[in-house]
Amino acid sequence: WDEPLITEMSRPGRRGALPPRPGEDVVKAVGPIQLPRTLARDSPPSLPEVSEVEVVRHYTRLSQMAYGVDNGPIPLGSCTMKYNPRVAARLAFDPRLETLHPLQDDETVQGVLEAIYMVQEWLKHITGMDACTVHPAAGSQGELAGVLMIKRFHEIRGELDKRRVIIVPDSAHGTNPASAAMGGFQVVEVPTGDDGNVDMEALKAALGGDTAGLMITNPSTLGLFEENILDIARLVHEAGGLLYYDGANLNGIIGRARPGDMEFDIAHVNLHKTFSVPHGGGGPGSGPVCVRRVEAAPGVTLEDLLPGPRVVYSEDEGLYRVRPPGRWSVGRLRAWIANTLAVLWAYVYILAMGPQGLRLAGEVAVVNTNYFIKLMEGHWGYSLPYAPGRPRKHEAVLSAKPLKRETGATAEDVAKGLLDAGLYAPTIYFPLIVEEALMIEFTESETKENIEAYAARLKEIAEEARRDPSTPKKWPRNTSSARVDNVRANHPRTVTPTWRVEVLRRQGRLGPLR
Amino acid sequence: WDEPLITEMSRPGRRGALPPRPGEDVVKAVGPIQLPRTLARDSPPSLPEVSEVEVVRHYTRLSQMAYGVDNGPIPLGSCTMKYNPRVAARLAFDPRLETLHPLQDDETVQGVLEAIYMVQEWLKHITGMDACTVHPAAGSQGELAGVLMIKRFHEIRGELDKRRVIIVPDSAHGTNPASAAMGGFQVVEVPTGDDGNVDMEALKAALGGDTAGLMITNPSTLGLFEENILDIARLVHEAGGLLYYDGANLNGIIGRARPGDMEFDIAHVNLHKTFSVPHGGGGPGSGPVCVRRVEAAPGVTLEDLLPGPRVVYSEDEGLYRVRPPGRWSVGRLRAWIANTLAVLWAYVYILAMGPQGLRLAGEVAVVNTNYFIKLMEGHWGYSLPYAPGRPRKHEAVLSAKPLKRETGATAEDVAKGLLDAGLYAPTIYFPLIVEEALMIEFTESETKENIEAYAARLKEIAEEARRDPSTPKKWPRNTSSARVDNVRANHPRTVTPTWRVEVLRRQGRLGPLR
Amino acid sequence: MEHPWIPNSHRAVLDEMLEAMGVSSVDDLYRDIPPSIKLSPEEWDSLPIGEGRPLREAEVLARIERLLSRNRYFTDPPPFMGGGVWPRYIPSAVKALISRGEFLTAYTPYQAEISQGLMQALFEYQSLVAELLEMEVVNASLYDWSSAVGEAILMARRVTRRERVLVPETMNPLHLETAASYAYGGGVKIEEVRVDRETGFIDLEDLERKLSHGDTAALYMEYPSSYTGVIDENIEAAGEAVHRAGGLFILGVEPVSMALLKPPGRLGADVAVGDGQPLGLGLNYGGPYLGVFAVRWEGRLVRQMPGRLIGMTVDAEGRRAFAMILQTREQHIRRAKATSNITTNEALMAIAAAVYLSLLGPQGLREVAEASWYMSHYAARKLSELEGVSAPLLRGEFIMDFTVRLPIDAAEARRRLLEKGVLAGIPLGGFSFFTRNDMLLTVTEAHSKRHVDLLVDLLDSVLGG
Amino acid sequence: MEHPWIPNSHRAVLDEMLEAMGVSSVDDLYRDIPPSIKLSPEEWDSLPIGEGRPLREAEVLARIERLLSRNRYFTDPPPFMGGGVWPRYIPSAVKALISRGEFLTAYTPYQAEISQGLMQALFEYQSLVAELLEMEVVNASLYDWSSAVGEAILMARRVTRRERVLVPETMNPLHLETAASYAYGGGVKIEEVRVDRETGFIDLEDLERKLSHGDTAALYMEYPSSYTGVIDENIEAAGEAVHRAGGLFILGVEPVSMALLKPPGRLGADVAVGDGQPLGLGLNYGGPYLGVFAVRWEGRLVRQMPGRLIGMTVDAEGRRAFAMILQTREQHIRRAKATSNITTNEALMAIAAAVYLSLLGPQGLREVAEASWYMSHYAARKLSELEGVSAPLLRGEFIMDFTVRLPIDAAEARRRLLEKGVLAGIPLGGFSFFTRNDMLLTVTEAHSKRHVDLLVDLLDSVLGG
Repeated sequence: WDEPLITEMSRPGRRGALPPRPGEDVVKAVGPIQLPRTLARDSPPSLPEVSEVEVVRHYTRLSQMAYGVDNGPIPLGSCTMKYNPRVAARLAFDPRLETLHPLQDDETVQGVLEAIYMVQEWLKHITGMDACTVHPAAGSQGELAGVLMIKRFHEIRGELDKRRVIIVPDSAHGTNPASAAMGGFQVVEVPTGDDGNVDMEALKAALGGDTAGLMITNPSTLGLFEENILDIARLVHEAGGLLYYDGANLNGIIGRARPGDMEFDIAHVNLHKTFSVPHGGGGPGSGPVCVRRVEAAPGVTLEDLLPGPRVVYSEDEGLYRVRPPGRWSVGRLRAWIANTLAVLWAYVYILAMGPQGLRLAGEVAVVNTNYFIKLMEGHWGYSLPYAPGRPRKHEAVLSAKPLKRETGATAEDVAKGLLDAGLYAPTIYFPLIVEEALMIEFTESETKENIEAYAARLKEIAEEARRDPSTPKKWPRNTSSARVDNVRANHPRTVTPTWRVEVLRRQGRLGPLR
Repeated sequence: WDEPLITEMSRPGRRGALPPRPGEDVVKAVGPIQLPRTLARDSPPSLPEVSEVEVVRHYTRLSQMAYGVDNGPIPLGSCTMKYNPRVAARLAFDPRLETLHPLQDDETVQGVLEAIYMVQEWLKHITGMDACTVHPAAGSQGELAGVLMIKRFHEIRGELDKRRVIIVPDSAHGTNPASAAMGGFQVVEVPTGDDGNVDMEALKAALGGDTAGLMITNPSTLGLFEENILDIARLVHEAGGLLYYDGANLNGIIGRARPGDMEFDIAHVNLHKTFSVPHGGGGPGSGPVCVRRVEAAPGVTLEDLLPGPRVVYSEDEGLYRVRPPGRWSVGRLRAWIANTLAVLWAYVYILAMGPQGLRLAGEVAVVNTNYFIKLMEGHWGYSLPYAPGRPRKHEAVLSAKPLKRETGATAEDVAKGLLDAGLYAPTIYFPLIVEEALMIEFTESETKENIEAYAARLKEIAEEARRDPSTPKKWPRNTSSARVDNVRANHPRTVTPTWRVEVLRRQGRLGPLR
Repeated sequence: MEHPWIPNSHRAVLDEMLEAMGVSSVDDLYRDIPPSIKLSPEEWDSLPIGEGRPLREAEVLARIERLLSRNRYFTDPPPFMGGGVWPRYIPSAVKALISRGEFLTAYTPYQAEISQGLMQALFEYQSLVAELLEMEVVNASLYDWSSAVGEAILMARRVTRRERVLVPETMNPLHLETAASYAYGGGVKIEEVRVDRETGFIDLEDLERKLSHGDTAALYMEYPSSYTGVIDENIEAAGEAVHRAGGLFILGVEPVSMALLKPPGRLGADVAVGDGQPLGLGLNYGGPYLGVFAVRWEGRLVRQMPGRLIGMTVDAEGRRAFAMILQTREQHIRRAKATSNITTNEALMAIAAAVYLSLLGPQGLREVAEASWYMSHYAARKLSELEGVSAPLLRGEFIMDFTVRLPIDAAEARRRLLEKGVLAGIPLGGFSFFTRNDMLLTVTEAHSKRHVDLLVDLLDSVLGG
Repeated sequence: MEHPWIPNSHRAVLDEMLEAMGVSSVDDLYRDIPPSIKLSPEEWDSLPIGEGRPLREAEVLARIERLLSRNRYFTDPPPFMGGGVWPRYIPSAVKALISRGEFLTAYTPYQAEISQGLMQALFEYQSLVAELLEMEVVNASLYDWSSAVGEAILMARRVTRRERVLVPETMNPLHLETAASYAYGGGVKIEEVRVDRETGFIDLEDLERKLSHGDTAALYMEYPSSYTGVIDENIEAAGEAVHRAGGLFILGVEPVSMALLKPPGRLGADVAVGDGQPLGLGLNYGGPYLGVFAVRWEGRLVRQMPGRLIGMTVDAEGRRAFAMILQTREQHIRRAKATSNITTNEALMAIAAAVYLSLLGPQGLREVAEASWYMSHYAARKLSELEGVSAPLLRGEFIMDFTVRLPIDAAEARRRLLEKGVLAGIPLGGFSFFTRNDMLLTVTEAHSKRHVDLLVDLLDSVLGG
């Protein structure tokens, strides 16, 4: 495989599409194109000139050098890469939807509005919250929504000046502190105890009059259910803060426990994780946000603070209606209502699963995790830090520290050794509180056989590393590229984020990135 | 790549689909299932038990071990493997079409009927004939239709008893004699002269009172236009026979000459060749048949003999109507009107191309062929038998005989050497009149660059064979399997057309194929 | 004119190539076409082909929209119509997989080594259908059920060197027409055997009578009948009879029903044919469908069968591999002596069927067949409660198709129902022993109770008035 | 219950796994959840989620059919509506390629070696957009245009350590709302600059006045305006002014128009944002769309930009390879100090845009933009011939959107046109300096002359009475 860039395939005069042209009558009626002289483009953009045949082949070949759930297991921890059922594609890819403009009158899109409305409703029951919006484009935008709502909440209460701190556990996803910072908050981390729970003494010490809120995912990134969650909720609420639920790990408890019941005030969920929307190589996703009706002021609850337009049902009219954000709302986070196709995908998924199916999915995901742990139990190369006796939920975090100590092979080497066997690697070096972390989430979509093969390969890697410590550094050898040079990739003199940079640099027209 | 059979992935209890179930009210109303006792199946079929996830992954992986026009050039001579434009898939894959039953009332399928009608009409003009049907499922069924019409024609004339012979050139596609035989005719072959044309003396000798017809493709499988075609037509007609045009090679003359103008009486075309319908790994295709209105009896022309239902336009009603085959028709060759999706694909293709585009396609295909010949000209390993000075049309037939003489490398070795470079092999050992034949058809879909790469690889193969004559026998090495064992594949003791045979044989319950 | 589908169509590229060839113009490459029949570009370009000019993609898309908008789609309820193809449940994964470019745009796998995935998929199709039918050899597809019947009777003629083929008088008339066309070419005579008016079973006495001539190449029967729905309880006896008479026993089957019925391999069938359409293919107004063709493990049958076969073998390194086998039967090798002229088949549809059978598995397929049985019997029961309606008309058991007798002309009833948005069954007037008031109704797992209730209510209203 | 999407859901498999783990039941794995909040299966299963039970696939397909049948699809003519996303010509190959499972079901390419194809596709997106904008660095996508504006102003705040951002009063109000939300979080103040009522150009005097405070982090302008359609001829002067004042110049662009217009890189823009929707993405009632984000080749900009970047490098054997670069900006490394919290983006849409730009090429893209220009100007001319209609309302040039003033309330006109099957433009009442009789109309290459003539005729009829 050595596929050129599409730009390198260019040949002057070739075309890949024949777009519409105005008729001669139109051209004649209107006359030649007039643009402000100073703003007319004087040379065409340097885009490739290729035929449709070549474009189809090129991207077909590139796709064959990619790897999705359709190719095999992707046990990336905290990513919940489950199978994306094709019946949902049947709706999301229907060509008719392509024509629906987001400003079409409500009466003309009742089918879509009803589906969005139903997803809003179902998510209320799934999360145990009082109101939901599907507006945010992804989980991190859901988090931003939550942080802005926390800010607005305290602002309405007149306490914004003093409530400057958002607390996150040290095992949190990086998005939590990043989102808090985008809301202008200071971030205070609290450590994790040996039992895998938040260190309660440290939490108590961190809480105070400056506490705006606490963001936490449960189960944690260690795959452990936070046992003290009710105490944590009580303490945060007593301190005057709001409790935010990061729903990235919802698959670990779905059907068994709900953030609303744990007294979370705000929660987001990831439709592209728990609800099986395909991840598209990085996106699009969808990150609905739900709230309990906690009062900020008389008659104003968190529901009023929710971002973006929502769909409501008008009994009088018998119509679903888009209601724009109201006066207390934190506003829009994107121009339009939602990543609608993702919401429709999740709509189909939830319809097909029903509560029983969602619960079964969660249960089997948990069984898969613990079965995998069992297979790895007692192996000399890998340990299970934090509360090894407690069952994990959606994921398990192994440490390759023993392996590294004995052979020098790192978590990254292990990852490459998995790729070499045609298996996707886990999330590595995360959470930060585990050295040489291998964070593994099979989800309910994996077969017992694949889990066994994965465990076997991990053990084989350890044996190969012990036999010859130089071997792991040579992995991978069977992939479309060998290990990439990350130093060169990031060096100011060689960093190449676009072909344009490469060309200008070759022409001596571009210096190092300063 | 070592993908098990889907059957080998089976695990009891797994399911890949949840089909509809009758409600309990229905079951209660109807009672338990009753079937004739002697005819009830007593053990379920041995089908695999696998999840949807596994099925999608399995067939995704198998597809990656296949090779289509989307992957690269497929210069199989006489197969016209052109690019299959995606805009046509937009129609042919529209989910709504799946619901259209072939017995729906005409009024409810006017969109489809109009398209079929238009294709019938357009093919008349493309072929220069008087009437067309899109009924046959493939080219060979089109040929069968033609042969049956020849039979019926002579039957109507009362000459069937004596007109027992159909003549084909020795360069003909294998389907021609096979189709003639299916009509109960004797097949007489006429040789090809050194100029690539039919040997006229031999033809004259073969023609006579027993001649039912002559089947010929033009351009021939050598890629050469039959220069004496008008004389041939005259001679066949004088002898009382009908002239049949095998349209497999239509791409070689489209836009420049038409079978109707050459006085062919019956012609088929392959929508999956000239008209860009994808070939699907072997099918489906579509092989419309067109005729001139030659009279068999007063008031009965070849049009009345056409097989299957056709679409007509009823001026009175302003409706398109399906007209079933009439009393003179050779009848149905399949139960329903057509491989409709293939016809719709071709409908889109012809719409998009218009006459200008179709002509351009033919012209560029011809240029591509001759450019390739130019690139290969004078090479020591390959010759161009028959009329080397004449331009080829859609395809060229090289002979690897010089290469074989010098190095022992055969046409098959050359084919495997091409596969090894990621290029698809040409049709080999055909036509039979060329030793070590390499029959190459790039079509208009190939780039100049790919044609050059192909020629370069052919020359490289020759050099490698000269350097070490054992090398070619080891090809291919870079494909998903090495050269397959065809002896074992076909031996009565080992031939394995299904997994069932393998299992029964292992159990000792199946002997050699006798 | 540059075209996106013709990479070398740009003038500069073409000129470069022509120059390299030392050719002055494209015209020169057509110099061997006699002038009297050579069209000038102007002549050709003015022909009414398409809209007389190339359409740009957006224009084409507008035509597609228009075409699609001019059909009526019956999904709620689906058509109550079979006749050899049926509205059925189709798992969504089927189309998603067969529309992958590597399958969709591949040719017949003439080069085994680069096409192992395609070959394996086709081998799996053959293998899964073999299990369904309990027949050992299945080809990689023929065009459809009816042409498979045609090929089967020609094959029977070759194997037995006899000319007469017997079929029940209730054989699917469209299949019969096709078989007759093939028979015409191959010099086969088709004769009908009586069917019992009450049960829908073949009349064994009439069969024996016709077999007694001693020149019968084959008996062909459907199982279940695709035009009466009846599961013929005389089928085993009929098969034994034709075997005694030295002919082949050919069965035409609806594959999903095989989940409930004793398969042809267990009924002594020499050849089984059928349509794979119920195995995950859409109706698509006529096709593509999937001609199933299977034979018993017997050399004279296998060597005389039509169509392509993929076989399992090993490669030069001893690993499992797949190849086209027994090609000496085929036209590209054997020419006039080939077992058939077929080359292009329905390979992609065969892969679809393999995906379908893999998804459904033994349990799913049984559920589909059972749901068909239940829904059709529920419909028959409800219909029989209507005044003047007999349903089922014949006493033989059925799985999804059944005949009914209405108190009015069936075609007229159908017209009235269509006005109310329902596509009813096939009127049987003129077919075999049926009257103008008879109709072949189809109810499968694709129909819900609500659908059936709606049909019955509407029929009631159009009948009663 | 066995489920096709949950391979281990079969009781026997689950029991085998539980037994191997020495765990008595699935319940036991949830033993650490406090009983007071643990739901019993019965409690959970009775929640009104979906239809309260799993639906079988055919039932789901019926729901899908119903949903699709309850929308109205405007294709002939397409909506005359933009507002930041537009009805446009979409080549069919785009969706065919992005729906390939390897792309569709992939995750963010954290493992470079097994994801080279995905990375290369994203690198190509970045590279093609870089050429279109003549900006050196483009990220692998943000959510949409509006959130890209939000990220851009937060970035300007980080880069300049100033708090005020200026925007023209005719900025797209939906984008402004989004920007305001981001600004609220980041402590940025957004202030509007006057726009000339006749030309639609930014008022340079008012701009200079507001810049004179000395605390401006950035000026954001649209090019062309997505809510008036105007190509602002003061844009270069405005950019120079903000640069003189030490702020960043941020341009929001409609990408197709860049085929005709001097790109932001040539206008001195520090940051360019926009929506990739016109590059081959459907409207899909709100998304997914594609947030474009580009910066000049300057360390302080590149290091402060949000979002993922794919870079070209080499592998251990010296061959070209791709990797995620400059990840120290991102949340998973930098956490609270990250340049943004974004992780999931719109990667698949970025690939779609890469396919689109590859297919169109320089010539095709120019043709699209030119067709937009012609069709919209044709529409404006025809409309202006109607009594009481001013079109275009503003004097500035435009490419596809333009404002019109009607003799009646624009919302009312829109309602009447909808009754006749046409979706007209966006009523502008309440927006900036526009009146209730004003409307933003959109005409692109997706509209034909027939479409425009129809709009004009119908408008004539609903106006006249």
